[in-house]
Amino acid sequence: MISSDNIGGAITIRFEGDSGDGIISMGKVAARTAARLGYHVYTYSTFLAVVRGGQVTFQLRIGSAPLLSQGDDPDILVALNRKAFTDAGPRVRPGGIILHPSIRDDWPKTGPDVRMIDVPLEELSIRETGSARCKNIVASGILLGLLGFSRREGEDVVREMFGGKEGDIADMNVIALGAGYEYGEQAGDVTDHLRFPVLESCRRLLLSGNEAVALGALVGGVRFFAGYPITPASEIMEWLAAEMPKIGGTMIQAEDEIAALAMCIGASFGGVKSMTATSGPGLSLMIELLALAGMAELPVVVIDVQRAGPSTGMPTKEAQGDLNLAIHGSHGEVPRVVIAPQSVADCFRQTIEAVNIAHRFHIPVIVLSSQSLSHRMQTINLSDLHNVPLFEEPFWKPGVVDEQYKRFMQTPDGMPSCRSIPGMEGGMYRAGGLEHDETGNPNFDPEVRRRMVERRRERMHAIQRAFHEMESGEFDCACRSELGLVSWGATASAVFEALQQLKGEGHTFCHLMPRILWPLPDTTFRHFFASGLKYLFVCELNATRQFAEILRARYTAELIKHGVEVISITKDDGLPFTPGELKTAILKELANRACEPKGM
Amino acid sequence: MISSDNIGGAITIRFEGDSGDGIISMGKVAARTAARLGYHVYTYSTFLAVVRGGQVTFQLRIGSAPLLSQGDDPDILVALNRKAFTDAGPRVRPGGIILHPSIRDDWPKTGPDVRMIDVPLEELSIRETGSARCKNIVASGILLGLLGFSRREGEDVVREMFGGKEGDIADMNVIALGAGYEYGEQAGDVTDHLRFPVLESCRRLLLSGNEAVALGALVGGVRFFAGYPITPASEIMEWLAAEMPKIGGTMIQAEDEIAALAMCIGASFGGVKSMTATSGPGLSLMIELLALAGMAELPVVVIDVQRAGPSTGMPTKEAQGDLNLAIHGSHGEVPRVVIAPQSVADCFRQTIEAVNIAHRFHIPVIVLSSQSLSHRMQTINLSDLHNVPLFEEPFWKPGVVDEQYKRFMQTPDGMPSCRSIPGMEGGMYRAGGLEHDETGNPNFDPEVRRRMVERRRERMHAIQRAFHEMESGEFDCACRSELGLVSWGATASAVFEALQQLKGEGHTFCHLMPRILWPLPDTTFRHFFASGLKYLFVCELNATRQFAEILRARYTAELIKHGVEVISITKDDGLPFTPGELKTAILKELANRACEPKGM
Amino acid sequence: MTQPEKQPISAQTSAQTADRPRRTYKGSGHPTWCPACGDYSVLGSLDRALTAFGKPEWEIVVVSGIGCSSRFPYFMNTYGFHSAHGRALPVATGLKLACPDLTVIAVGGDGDALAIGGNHFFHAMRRNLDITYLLMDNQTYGMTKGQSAPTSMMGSRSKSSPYGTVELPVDPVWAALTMGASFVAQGASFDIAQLTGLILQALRHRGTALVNVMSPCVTFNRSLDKEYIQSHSYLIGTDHDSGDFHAALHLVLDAEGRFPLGLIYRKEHPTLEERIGGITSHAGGSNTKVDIDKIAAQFL
Amino acid sequence: MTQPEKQPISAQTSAQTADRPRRTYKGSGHPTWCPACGDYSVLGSLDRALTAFGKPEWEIVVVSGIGCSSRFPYFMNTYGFHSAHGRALPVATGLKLACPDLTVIAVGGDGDALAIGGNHFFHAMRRNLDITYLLMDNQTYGMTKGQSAPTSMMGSRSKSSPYGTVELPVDPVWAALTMGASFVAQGASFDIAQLTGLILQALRHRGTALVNVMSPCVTFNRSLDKEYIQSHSYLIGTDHDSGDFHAALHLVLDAEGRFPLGLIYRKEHPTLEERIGGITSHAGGSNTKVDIDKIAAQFL
Ligand SMILES: Cc1ncc(C[n+]2csc(CCOP(=O)(O)OP(=O)(O)O)c2C)c(N)n1
Ligand SMILES: Cc1ncc(C[n+]2csc(CCOP(=O)(O)OP(=O)(O)O)c2C)c(N)n1
Ligand code: SF4
Ligand code: SF4
Ligand SMILES: [Mg+2]
Ligand SMILES: [Mg+2]
Repeated sequence: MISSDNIGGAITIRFEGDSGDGIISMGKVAARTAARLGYHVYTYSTFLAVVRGGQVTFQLRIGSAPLLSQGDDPDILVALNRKAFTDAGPRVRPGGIILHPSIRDDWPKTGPDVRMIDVPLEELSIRETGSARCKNIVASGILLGLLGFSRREGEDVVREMFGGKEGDIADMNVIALGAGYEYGEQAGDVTDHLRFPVLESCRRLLLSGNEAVALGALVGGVRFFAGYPITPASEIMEWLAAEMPKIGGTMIQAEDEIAALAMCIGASFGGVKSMTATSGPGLSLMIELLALAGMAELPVVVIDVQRAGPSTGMPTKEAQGDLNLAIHGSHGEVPRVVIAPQSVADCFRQTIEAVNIAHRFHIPVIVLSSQSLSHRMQTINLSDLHNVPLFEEPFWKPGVVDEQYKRFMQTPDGMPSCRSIPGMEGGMYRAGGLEHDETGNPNFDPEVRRRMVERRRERMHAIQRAFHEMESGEFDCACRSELGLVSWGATASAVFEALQQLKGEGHTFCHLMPRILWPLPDTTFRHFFASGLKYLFVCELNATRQFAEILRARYTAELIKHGVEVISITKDDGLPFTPGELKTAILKELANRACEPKGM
Repeated sequence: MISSDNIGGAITIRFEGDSGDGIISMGKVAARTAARLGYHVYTYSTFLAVVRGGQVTFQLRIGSAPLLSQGDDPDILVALNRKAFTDAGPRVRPGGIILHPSIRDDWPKTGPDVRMIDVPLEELSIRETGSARCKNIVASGILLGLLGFSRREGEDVVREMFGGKEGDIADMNVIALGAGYEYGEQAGDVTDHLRFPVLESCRRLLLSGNEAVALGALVGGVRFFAGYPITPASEIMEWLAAEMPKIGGTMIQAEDEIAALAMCIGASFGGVKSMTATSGPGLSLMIELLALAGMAELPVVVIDVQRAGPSTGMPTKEAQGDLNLAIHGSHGEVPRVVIAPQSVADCFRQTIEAVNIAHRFHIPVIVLSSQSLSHRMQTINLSDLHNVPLFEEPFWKPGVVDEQYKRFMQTPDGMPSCRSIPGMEGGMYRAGGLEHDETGNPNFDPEVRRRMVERRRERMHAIQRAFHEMESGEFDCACRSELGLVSWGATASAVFEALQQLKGEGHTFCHLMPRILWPLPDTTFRHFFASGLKYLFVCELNATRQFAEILRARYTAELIKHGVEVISITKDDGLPFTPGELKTAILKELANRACEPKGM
Repeated sequence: MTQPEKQPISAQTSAQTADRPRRTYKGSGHPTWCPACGDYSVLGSLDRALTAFGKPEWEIVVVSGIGCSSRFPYFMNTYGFHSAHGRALPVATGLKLACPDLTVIAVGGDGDALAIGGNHFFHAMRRNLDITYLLMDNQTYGMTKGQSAPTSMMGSRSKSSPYGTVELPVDPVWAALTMGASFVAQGASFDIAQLTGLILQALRHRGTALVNVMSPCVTFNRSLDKEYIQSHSYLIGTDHDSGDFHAALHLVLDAEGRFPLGLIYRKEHPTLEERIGGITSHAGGSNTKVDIDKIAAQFL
Repeated sequence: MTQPEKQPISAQTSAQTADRPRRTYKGSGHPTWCPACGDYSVLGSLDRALTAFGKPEWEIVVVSGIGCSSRFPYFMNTYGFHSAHGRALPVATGLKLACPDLTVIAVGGDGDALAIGGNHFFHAMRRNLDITYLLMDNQTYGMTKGQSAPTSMMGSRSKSSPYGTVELPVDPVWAALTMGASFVAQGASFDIAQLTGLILQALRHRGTALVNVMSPCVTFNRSLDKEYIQSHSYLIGTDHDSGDFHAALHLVLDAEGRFPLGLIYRKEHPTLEERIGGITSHAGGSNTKVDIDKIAAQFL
């Protein structure tokens, strides 16, 4: 369970300025320093799709306990231009602070009890480093000083962040940070009320959803990656391009998405754990080959970082519109697993889970991330790197066999029989997409066909039976409320906050947040429906209520039996849900229903 | 409504022999002759996937009224080898006839009251034409003679069928037919009880599902076809390759299915009606571009002749497994129409309907045929060629415009605004797959996005509102029975026969056989559910109950309200349903339910 | 039954256009490219070439795939189709075959043309349809922020090749030439005068014409900047016989990492439309009188 | 954390194989091809070449797409992968990159290789991975019963081109050569001795090796039968310098509709595996000791 925000403290800091102002680095220095000190961090930034200047924002939330979201109105605003001030100044919370390099009188008024501090960023940068270009790190320093964060950690962060760059840029930035830090320390008393301790002093990793997926792949044992660039998934390939060679793995940029998946399938046939990553348009192109992996019973992981579709759609915008494609997309019927991570930590863990499931069940696994999650940064614990169960696929034992080796042997429990791998003596067989018998040879006999269709169906059941060994979701259905909520993927953060707010107003919801979306956790859902539920809200970011429809199709009998009404809360405008938006929508639907009996 | 088999008479003839025996031509001569005389004809043949010899069967059913199926046990068997005799001899119906070139004593026994006639095919062929190669047409002749069909019609058919071939082959076959005819005429009295008159003496076309689709395309105004070969859809492209040039249209064989659909989209942008045809693997590859057509609001028709999947699957086998892909296949959400013809006549009419819908609503339309339907031959009336409503797309009127031409104008009723076509002055606009505003320019503003999502949703409603103007299905829900049945596509024939048999045994079913599967005919279904229905059987050829799940998702509320139980009858073994199989499965389910209250 | 008739293009032009001002083929809005992106000059060159070509805006269609360069249609005042990544050529092919009177110009980047769209490039070149293809080669994927492209130099570093690429780069000019293009030229975005001339020749050429343009991505690929191109290119001499296939092959083979700028190859042979047209008239085809009964008679 | 270790191939071979009889690489069942299909001889030639090559069956993988020729893996006694139409090369690429010790042989037909698979062909040739590609060219789509293929002669009639094809045919040998293949040879199915030799050389070549085989489809393309090939082919002379790219180009250019049979081009240069291997060792990569903490430190 994700803990609530109420434990310990949390503050929200917003950095905003021109695209040339170095806003992202400015924020990242502060974020990383906090993470190293043991704080939990959640960041969110906006910038334009095509690099061509414009306003950049970086919102940073720091807390002593795990954070659900990037927060709302800032406690501290670092505003580097007028627009930043106009945008966010009035929203700074009472008791908050605005840092700015040069305020003018004609700028708009801020709320009551907000302090403004003039910070001579450029002057300090020039004075200390001889150049104005470190002014953003001066700002980071001021912030660290104000909050009383360790200067040494901050300096380490800066040194490492700029270490790769040419010349003495790292040193200059360390100096800049120090100058800012001293400046901030002096004004430090104004932030006393914004300071709070870490609960557990440990070093945390701060990384984006895409980075977490890529790191998860490495940790999960993926040693072959083929990809093709596409927003917002490219960073996964890019990070692995740098890291794969360091561990003897291979990353290849393919000529297109079809080739990328084909290469992964080839590598998988060779016994090497393989993965590709793409976004919607690429997933559409991969659908034919996904069925090949399914028929040939080859493990492979496909990451789909969803963006707003259809077609080219809005490549830089958020959506959860690829669920149907992931679950149903193929000519004919082929088993596959669909997983949706709910946070950055989940991106890491569920990628590993995807690799495990693929190899345990010999099945393609699709991981549905999404744009907002891919670029969001959150902390994960360093120890998480080591506490992950890795599945070791038991291969067939090479040797001389009497008859032909049977790759597709029938097993009573729906589990796959062990694979032989090229290079293993006696294990020669032919994989392929044609319907086949137990040896892999093509066979269209109706009886054989029926067995194989059954085999593929049983595989899905076997996976469901193993759910208790997996983190298949965040399930809280013991609360015995009439109100239930289901959601999936990146919306989790907004949903959890909305649920907290609703609870505060007296509406307690049971909730089900499955991570494994296909096959569905039938037992959990059936218990849920039988628990006295009356209204089931399903929240998702698409227009056709994809997950809700899947639930309705699968649990029609239960919904009928227990008289549960499914109510969809959806939107598809390219933006993530905000907690407030969700709360309002849910309350409205409840109000409608409460009125109904009276009105009639 | 498809009429019942009971009006007038019907006989079933089975031709069977070696792949070298000319079985198909033998049967086709008889089939075409019957069709020209005004009989209804339904044929079904089996042969091996890869051309390499083996047993070939051609089953021919002739009736005085429209036929639902190829029939079951034959009245007449033309057995050219021993296997043919062993296979089908014992199944010949009482009063039936077996024609064979040389029977041996050790061959198995046939049923009672079956006459065997020795037909010296080779001898007659050699005697009359100097060669044994016309022996198959001798057999056709004997059959025509036996049934008293017009010899002149038969000769015309033969002359036209072989007219294109080199040398005097046509003449030789005409002679062979005559020789056979005389031989058959002499034995003609044995078939008196198998003869029946035509009800309406008119010339009927006899064609396969694939040919009907291709002909429908031409009649429907398609003037651009791009395709890529694939079993069992290739004949559509092949026929159009020969015919398109005759009417000034274009057929191009593309480098793959993606290119094929891209070309169609290009042609459609140019204002020319365009179509492609493929099977499952090709449809999977087309999914990305299908979304482009949807976003750019360009009409295009995609024929998917389903075969057993997934992946390469069983290319020569029957299945209805692509429904989910057709309805849900795309990243993000894009409107499309899915139509499933139920007969050869439907292949013709629904292809035209598909073209009409595409151009009326500016939307991609997928037509789901299937292997068994594609190669089945049935008669359609010559007059049907002319009684089809063709939609004339009203284009934008060229001229100089004040502002920019608005291609994607909002209309109150969800209908598309008129298209300008390249070449039209003043109508310049940009089509594309990015989210856009009314002019077509990219626009990711949440407000614009919401409008466009709504626009796409409304388009689907507009189509539903127009259903009454279309042959959207065979709906019989006025019978007020507790028993209902829904099915789609090629299964219709077996379903209708099963329903007749069930009725004979006292079970009257209401039935809904939608031709337009997406969007669904909501009004019809809602009435149906409210009509006192208790059990709804959904019959389809796939393992995951695709259509049933779609109904459950969409009509959950109605199913709950009226307490309707959905019962799926499915199979996925590569073979079509037989009426008997369906009947048995349905009766079994009914028996289970009848027992339930007692057992508890 | 009457068949929907395609209007001849002339009939679709309104009367009052006789004495209108100089046509502009560029759109009115400012392109969303980065300042100094090479593609601006390609846009300018195409505008000029079209002005000289003289066809009205509404008889021209610019078709693209996806990429920075593929945003092109939005900056034009012609009909345009911004299709899907890699698919500009088959969309253009369908359009041109369906509407042979239109001038169809396909545009795209090196990734669009030669990575995901490589197969269509290959087949378009051998088809010899009468279209012009403007390829903006910046040796990178600009739109997705700088991964390596099929044209990236061996060993070049990018976001997706931090240790340098390991594949032989594709030379679009060589590829087009050997795959059967009937017109192959190469320009550079900074030489608008030459580029305009090459594009105009390409537009006038009957058959598939490739104009490859070295067009720097100033944001994501500093290694192929104007200076690099200038120091690694040369103008093709007047002694080059562009009608000689062997000479063209050798010109490219001998370039050895430098970019020959100018017309490399041009030879007219029957276009795809002409060949298809031949079939149509052989089959007696005409759009206006369609006798369905005759066609359907084969099923009697 | 321990990483799953890939066993070295030798360790996967059981002990008792030392003195087993002559290996057979052909499967025991009878191929499902039509009698007299050209592909039988290709199967025989590969079997012989592999015998000479000497690697055990279980270290060989035959990867194909879809088509009659692509049924090949089912007729072999090696590991095999009958993938999807057009995808033999990328599947083979992934396999070989992941398992460089295996001998990977891709096989397929002209449609598989050059129509739907054309882009992969194009990119495989420039990658120069150490794989062998056997292309069975019958100038038709055999499996789907005789439509025209990219290699079909201009004007040839087929089910899909009843009035004759209208596109310039692709010459697989020319395509491979110009796209960057480091080994290009051509054989004919009826000359098993030569074909065996060419395949053996291809297997031994380090880098992407194409062997194009004229292999008639006796059922659906009578125009390319044994007689036609015999009368339209010639053995490449001993004077041809197969190490000379220009000579190879001219050999193909001068063939003019005839098929040169023999080794056309061979030149060893670094393979893709070697180049990637270079990066791996530069980056200090090794599969056995993976220090996740070190890698993750960048996120601290
Ligand atoms: C199917 C698909 N795959 C990937 C992408 C992502 N994508 C958009 S543009 C592009 C490459 C752009 O490179 P190029 O064609 O060279 O154009 P440039 O931006 O350099 O002008 C890619 C990979 C996409 N839109 N669709
Ligand atoms: C995606 C897809 N498209 C089309 C097909 C149908 N198909 C199977 S084999 C084939 C072509 C075979 O031709 P070729 O590769 O030359 O092999 P051949 O049979 O001639 O040996 C085609 C088009 C398919 N299986 N999958
Ligand atoms: S990113 Fe590169 S290619 Fe794209 S607009 Fe900017 S400079 Fe041009
Ligand atoms: S159809 Fe042609 S290619 Fe296929 S097996 Fe028969 S002869 Fe060979
Ligand atoms: Mg580029
Ligand atoms: Mg072939």
